[in-house]
Amino acid sequence: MDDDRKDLFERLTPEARELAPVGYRFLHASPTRAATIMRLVESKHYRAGGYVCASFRKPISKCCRQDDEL
Amino acid sequence: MKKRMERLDDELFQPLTAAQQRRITAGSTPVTETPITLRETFGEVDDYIRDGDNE
Amino acid sequence: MTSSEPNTAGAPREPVFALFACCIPVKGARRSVVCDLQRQSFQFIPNGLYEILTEHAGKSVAEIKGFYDHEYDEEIDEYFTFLLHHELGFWCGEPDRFPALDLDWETPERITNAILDVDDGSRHDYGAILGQLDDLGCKALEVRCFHRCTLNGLRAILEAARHGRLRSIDLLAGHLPELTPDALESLAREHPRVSRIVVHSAPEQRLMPPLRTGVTIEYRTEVIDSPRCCGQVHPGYFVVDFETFAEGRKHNTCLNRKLSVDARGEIKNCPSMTRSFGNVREVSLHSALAQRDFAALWSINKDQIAICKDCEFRYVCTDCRAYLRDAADLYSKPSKCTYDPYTAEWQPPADMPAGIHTKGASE
Amino acid sequence: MILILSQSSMEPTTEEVMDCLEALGEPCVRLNGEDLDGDAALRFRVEAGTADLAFEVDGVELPLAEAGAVWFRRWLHERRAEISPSLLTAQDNPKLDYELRRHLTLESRKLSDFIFSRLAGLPWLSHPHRASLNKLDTLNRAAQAGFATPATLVTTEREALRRFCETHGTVITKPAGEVEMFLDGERSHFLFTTTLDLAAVDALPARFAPSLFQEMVDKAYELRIFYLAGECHAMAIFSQADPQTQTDFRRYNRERPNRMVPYRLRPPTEDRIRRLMADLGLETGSLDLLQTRDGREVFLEINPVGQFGMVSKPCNYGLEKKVAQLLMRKAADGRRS
Repeated sequence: MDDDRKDLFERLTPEARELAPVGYRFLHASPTRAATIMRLVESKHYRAGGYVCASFRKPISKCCRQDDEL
Repeated sequence: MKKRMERLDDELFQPLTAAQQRRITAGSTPVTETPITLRETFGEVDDYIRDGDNE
Repeated sequence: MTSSEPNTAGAPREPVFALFACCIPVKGARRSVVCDLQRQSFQFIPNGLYEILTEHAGKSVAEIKGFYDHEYDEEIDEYFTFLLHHELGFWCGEPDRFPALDLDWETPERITNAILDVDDGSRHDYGAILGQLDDLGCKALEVRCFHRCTLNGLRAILEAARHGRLRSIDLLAGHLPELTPDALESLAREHPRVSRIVVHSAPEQRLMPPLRTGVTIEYRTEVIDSPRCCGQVHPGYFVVDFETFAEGRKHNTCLNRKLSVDARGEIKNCPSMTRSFGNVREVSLHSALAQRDFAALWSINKDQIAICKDCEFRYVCTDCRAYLRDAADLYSKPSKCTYDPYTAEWQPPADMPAGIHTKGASE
Repeated sequence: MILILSQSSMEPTTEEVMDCLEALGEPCVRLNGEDLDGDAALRFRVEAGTADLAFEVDGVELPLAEAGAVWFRRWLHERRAEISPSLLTAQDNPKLDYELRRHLTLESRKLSDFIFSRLAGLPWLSHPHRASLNKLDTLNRAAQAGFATPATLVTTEREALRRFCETHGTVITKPAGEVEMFLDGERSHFLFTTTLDLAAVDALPARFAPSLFQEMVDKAYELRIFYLAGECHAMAIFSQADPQTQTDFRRYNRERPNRMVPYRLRPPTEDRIRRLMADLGLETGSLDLLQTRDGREVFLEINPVGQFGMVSKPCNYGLEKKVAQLLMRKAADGRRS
């Protein structure tokens, strides 16, 4: 088993290991922080404390020239 | 009329250059994992819902 | 396995190649593309492969080779290897289980995106304008400051968006020394709605690495001091995603559900156009939107536009109806596009001095 | 008027349904679990035979009484007291600390249940008390409804597991309940579906805590079906090509995401789904099936509070609008009856 996966199970006490189903021996570890943090704002209209922001799917205006010319 | 079949290694079918492709738009960083899929897959079953038992 | 009766009636047929529904071929005059809407990319393919994927869809490789009297067996094998390598399709035993993607596009917002122009003469009531955009369901705004804009100037605009419905604000602002990367980064952190900041007329070109939230800050040397700079058409502005592709089938990919307020407060389809539907100080956005021909240009799709209708990029390119090759013909190609779909070549960019103003199409 | 029970953060689907309701001309009011936690001023009164419920936000009372139908989309993260840092200043007594937290959890559930009971007379879409299914019971009912289901074993005995493997070959183990994500500072541990071959079985101790095992079904692709009031909206997920997502598509491959495309179910499969959902008393939910290489559909599980954004967007099914329309029909039927 690569070290990532036996990590949490190894840290269980002997009693806990008896209580833990077999799946606990094969936990898959990965970084907690997602690649991109979500941008959350408040929106009174939606009564949302964590309204998810995201860039618009297409350009709204197109004022920049192509890069390789500059 | 049957179409003549060109070879894929022809210059015509090579991808655009990186500079050309560099997207200046919002779509520049393709969002392969939208907040919806991330949140919905893992937030699928919150505790209240999972407990369900109303002893 | 407690199995029920076998699901496939009779032995599964010999698998045939099927494109994934999100991978859609688009034919151009000289070459075609396969648009991968899920992975937001496209691949060039010969028109011969386009023919195979459309007219011979659902046939086995042997049948296809036979149709071409085995003149192109090698090319055909090369094609399918290419398609599988890019995961654009799969060997499918039951093609009728996999319908095409429904490209009917719908969205509840009456306005999906807006442009607000600002120059040193503007006297906008940001609260009023953004409040009305909220009522129309607008979720994406681009604010273009053609003048050299201070941090406080930007902050005043962003404050008006607090608590609202906007999900994305793109800022374009003229360079001032105070607009340092750190200052703009903290502005973006203070207002998470900000998706992108572009500083024009900067002393040097500089693209900052995206923040952890994906927000990008960029400095560009080019001067963007009026709406006349808009209308650029090049691969940097291509968008390969389901919504834009589907919207592009029956709508104009730039103007559809767009509302603009120019630097003087005139309500327009786009600030580069001369037709005004009233000034925002006297007329509400709702009443401007309600005027019969406000949405007239919304339905001009690429298949109706000369030359664009033969271009393989037509569903990934966002259109421009303000600057046209023939200003008198509403259906002529965008003037700032340098691509020729008949030879598949990009002409060297004719340097359009920003001064030349082609009359707005709908004058 | 539609009442939406939701959470205040990271709910694009809730907001899109609200947009659809607005576009269709139906007012709605959103009540979040966090309104029990201070986002609103709360006043429940039970006096002289009448009980009334009031939530006030910025001095304005939420018009709950006008609601004609309720959509149970989400509620609150009930164990938030349990996962917050210690409640005691001196962290000297973890057991006492846990008792306090557990009580806070149960208190907030009781108040939530009171709110739900006050809304019992209205038509609901999804319901908190039917929002958690038992995986094993559902497997059994699915087989009765005519589905092929994977052989499943829950045991504490390695020998029983070995015999099970000898008949079914490689097996998988997965939680009896839900996929769990354990936050561990910079790392998270996921209890995904995991495969076990005979060697892995032999490496287990002779006895272990009750664990769930299933035969591993050789799949061509997975089917995720969002069921809504009799209609099935199916999507195929090609997770097979990618070793990372082979056993569980939730183990996302960010560079080349699995292919997700619309799928047309065979009529007999749709009938089975309708029978099963009726048997479970569910008007909506997400079903996970597998399509085997030799063309058979195998039932895996159902999630009663089905996520539909994941199916709606890639397939362009417009499920947000369909949910809004269903809620409006329920409110209209409610007014007539």
